[in-house]
Amino acid sequence: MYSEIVMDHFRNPRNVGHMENADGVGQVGNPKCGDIMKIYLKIKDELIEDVKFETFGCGSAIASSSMATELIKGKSIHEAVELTNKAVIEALGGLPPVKVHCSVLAEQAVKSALYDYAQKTNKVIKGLENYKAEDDEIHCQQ
Amino acid sequence: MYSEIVMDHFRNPRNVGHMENADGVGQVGNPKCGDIMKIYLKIKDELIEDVKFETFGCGSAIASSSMATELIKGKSIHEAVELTNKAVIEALGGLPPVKVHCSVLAEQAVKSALYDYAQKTNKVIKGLENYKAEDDEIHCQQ
Amino acid sequence: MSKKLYLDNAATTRVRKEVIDEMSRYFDELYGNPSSQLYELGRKSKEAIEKARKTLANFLNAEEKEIYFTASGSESDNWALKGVAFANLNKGKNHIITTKIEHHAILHTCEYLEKFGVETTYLDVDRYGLIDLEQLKESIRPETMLISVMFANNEIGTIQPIEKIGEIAKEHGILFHVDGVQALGSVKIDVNKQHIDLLSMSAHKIRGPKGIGGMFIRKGTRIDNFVHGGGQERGRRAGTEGVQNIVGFGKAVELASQDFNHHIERLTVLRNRLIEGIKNNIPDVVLNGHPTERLPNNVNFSYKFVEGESILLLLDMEGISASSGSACTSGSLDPSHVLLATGLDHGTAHGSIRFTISEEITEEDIDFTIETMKKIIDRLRAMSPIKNDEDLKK
Amino acid sequence: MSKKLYLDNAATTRVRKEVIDEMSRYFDELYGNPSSQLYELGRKSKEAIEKARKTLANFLNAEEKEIYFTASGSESDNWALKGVAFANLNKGKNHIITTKIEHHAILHTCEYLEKFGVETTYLDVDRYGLIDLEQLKESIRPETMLISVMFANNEIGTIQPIEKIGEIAKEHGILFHVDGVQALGSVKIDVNKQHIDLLSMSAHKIRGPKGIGGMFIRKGTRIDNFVHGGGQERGRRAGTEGVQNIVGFGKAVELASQDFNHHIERLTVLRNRLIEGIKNNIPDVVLNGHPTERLPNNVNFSYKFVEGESILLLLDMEGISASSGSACTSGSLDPSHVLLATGLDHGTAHGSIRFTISEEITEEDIDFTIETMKKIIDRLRAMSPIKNDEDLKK
Ligand SMILES: Cc1ncc(COP(=O)(O)O)c(C=O)c1O
Ligand SMILES: Cc1ncc(COP(=O)(O)O)c(C=O)c1O
Repeated sequence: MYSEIVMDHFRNPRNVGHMENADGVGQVGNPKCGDIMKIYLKIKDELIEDVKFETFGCGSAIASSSMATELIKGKSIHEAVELTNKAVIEALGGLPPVKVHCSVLAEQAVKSALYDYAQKTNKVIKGLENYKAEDDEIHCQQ
Repeated sequence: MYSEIVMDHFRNPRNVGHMENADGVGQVGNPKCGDIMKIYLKIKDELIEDVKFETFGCGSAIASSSMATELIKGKSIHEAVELTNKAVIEALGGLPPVKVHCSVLAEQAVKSALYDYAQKTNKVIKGLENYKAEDDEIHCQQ
Repeated sequence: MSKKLYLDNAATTRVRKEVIDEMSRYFDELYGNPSSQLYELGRKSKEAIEKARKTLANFLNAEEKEIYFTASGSESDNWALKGVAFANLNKGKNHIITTKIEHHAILHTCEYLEKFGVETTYLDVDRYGLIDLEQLKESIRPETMLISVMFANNEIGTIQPIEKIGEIAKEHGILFHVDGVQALGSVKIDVNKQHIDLLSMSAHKIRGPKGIGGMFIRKGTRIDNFVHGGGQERGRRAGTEGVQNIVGFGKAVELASQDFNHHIERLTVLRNRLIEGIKNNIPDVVLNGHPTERLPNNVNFSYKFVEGESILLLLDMEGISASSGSACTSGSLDPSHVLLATGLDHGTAHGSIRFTISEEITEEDIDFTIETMKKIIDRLRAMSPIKNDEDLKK
Repeated sequence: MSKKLYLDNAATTRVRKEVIDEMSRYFDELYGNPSSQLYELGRKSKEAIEKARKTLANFLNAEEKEIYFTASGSESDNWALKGVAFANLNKGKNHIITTKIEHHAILHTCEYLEKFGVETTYLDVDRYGLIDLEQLKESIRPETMLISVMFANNEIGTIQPIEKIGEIAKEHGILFHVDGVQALGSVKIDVNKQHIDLLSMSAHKIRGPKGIGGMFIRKGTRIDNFVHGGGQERGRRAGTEGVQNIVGFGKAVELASQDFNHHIERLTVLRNRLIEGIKNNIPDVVLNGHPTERLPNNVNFSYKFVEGESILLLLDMEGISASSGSACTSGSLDPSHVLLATGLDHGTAHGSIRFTISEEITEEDIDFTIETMKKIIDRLRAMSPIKNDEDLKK
């Protein structure tokens, strides 16, 4: 059901783990829905020097997190904010329709971490001006 | 579905055929129901010297006719009139429930032939006093 | 007699060697549940099902997602009728049009649906078993939700003008169900060209395994599920799939599609040889069904003055398996409703025998059958008190 | 890793060699249609079916004429509910009592029946999955026509007090249907002692073939047919019988009955070893289902802070097939309705894994499974942003 790339990222997730003293941290999803993604960013001169993730979720959630971190690592925060779930899906070689929400979550986790960084540093990142951290309301999407 | 005896009488029917100058002839059933039995009797001194049958019908109809003729051959007309369909079924080693009517038809054919004989010879056979030749009304029984 | 001649291929068929081979891995090797997509074994089962689905779709000119697997032709028929009825009843639609010569899976379902307020019109057929398109048109009401006509009849083999019926249904915006159980593999089916919305199929009639059916449902068709439960068959038909049987069905259809034209031509020649042989060698016979618009494997005659069950028993003794339209063979009161619908009298109907051949049958087999029938009919007629048409009418 | 460990025997089972052997003659040798009683080939098929029917009847302490073959456990469930409902609706009976933890074949059928005016009460279960007999009694109405309770649950293995439920049903003159699909072969079923009126079964759960189900219907039960048509199954279930599948079902039941007690004892030991092993080696786990009133082959734990699909994928990579109650594995929104009904929170329910063993499993396999699970859970927990119960509750 999963592409080779998804399975590779699930088996060998890139950038997995906790990060101390992250410059930005974002967490989206909730246990009720069965998916939580947490993304940690180390940012220097608006460049994402390092990124880590922790994910509670299914195979495609883990793979999406892994892929998302790969896609933004080394990018500037302005490039990173433009990461879409579509880009994640494409990079993964596709996702089953019922798993598309995992890629959405990955996009949101990245945005949320960037927003956290922007808040902490009083920066404005274009595209995040009106960003609202997801409230904890349950809206398990499909 | 049929017993060995039924199959034997179907395969090698006894007393099958037409009889010229029969002393009594009885025919029951009709094409609509899929069963017609005709029985011919040769009677001398109230003894059934010979008997023949012709049957249009299924395997058990043919076997029942054959068995019925065997059961009355050589008997007196008073014994013959007491032939029941039960006796035919027993002698055949049983009939499937849906085929019981074949044995009834055989009993009726015998009675009808005996009645014909009684009418022609102005005899009274005990048990046939009130016999009514089956009218041709259709009442395919099961 | 030593050879066994199986001439009842409309009842069921001998599973093909290639079909058995194809199925064999799906018992104790690839035994996963197709719903278990998270491990290899489950995925393999699912793939096998989807392959079979594709084969069927291609064969019918349908889309894969329009093909569903059921347990039998009967289940498909039930699903089509009950599914459409229950989905449309509250829309003010309560009328079905079908024919007098349908399989019992249709007729008894229509009867049952009466208790839910469904009304059914049963179209007549002519002496060849063909319906009258004018009567069909006249039967259409504003409440008509479904026209259900069998592609080819299982007893007399008559093939209906399905495309024309489909056009009429389409013109009136009425769903069109076709019982294709006997037609599959013997007649070209194209659900689009023939405007078919629902099509019933069964594997065991085309040398696949028993207990597996199929259904084409045109996408967008308003129809309730019939078996509710798990998400199998895209949520349309619950129950763990008979994977091995579906695989066998797919293989049988694949084989049928491969030598489709040749198969039909060859059977037609043999069928005609049998028809001519019986006509020319046995007096007082009536061919049932249409002389040309008939299944390539079907030969059905009535033999006057004799009864079908006796013929079958004697045939069995000669190693020939066939079937009959006599009431006696079914344990019912009346002979075949199909034969009666063609106008045959009861007496004659009782003496009808159906031979349905397969590709395993040879010319010699046909000739042996003709010879054997001649002997049997002679023998039974000699025993019969009915000697002429007058007697028959009594 | 090289060995393949199939631990999803509640989903389906590997067909036994003896079953395959028994079936093998019914494809191209004894391929007759059981309805064709006038020739040898048909009679043999019929005999084979009746032999299987007898095996099932004996196993359940039922009469042969109370056993019917269907295409699946799901069809049996549908037949029981719809058949009873449609036969009783016009008698002023419109109420069914069932439980919150039934299989979807029951739950979705009840939902569907709403549109025909049927009302359903869904009984709660406690944290072990047991229903409350008092709640059952209180739910009974004058209009109640059917109580339907599964013998043993497919996810958590909990076995209900069927005999007591049967007594209550009997006292009130209400029909009692039992979904016995998971119980068959694992729990002693005696339809008379347990006052069961209708029982659903499925062959593929007890190492028989897929696509064949069974149903016990107590004689005299008021129930409509579900599949209408030909006279198969004494006129109660139409469709040419899947003879080979029925033969396989019969053989599987025969084998199950032969070493019934030994089988259960052996599985119970292995099951307990697996339960203890997981409890003792992996922290933060919750056993789902009843500690003792559970199927001898079922082990179901929730592993906190991790999600089931990931576990399954990693298990698959180690050659182990299992199943999960996570929504992610089913493509649905919520995790298993069964786990939620036992009061488990969503977060924990997402991390549940079911192992269901078979007689082919050894002690070593069990130990390998425990070890593998420990590694997998450690690994996934290391990746998880949830580290404690507080996080889980957010
Ligand atoms: C308790 C229960 N009922 C019904 C079913 C349905 O049986 P089948 O898969 O044969 O349709 C299953 C199995 O999936 C089951 O576990
Ligand atoms: C025309 C027709 N429809 C339906 C059926 C029923 O199919 P099945 O035997 O698979 O239930 C048959 C075969 O008996 C048939 O000939």
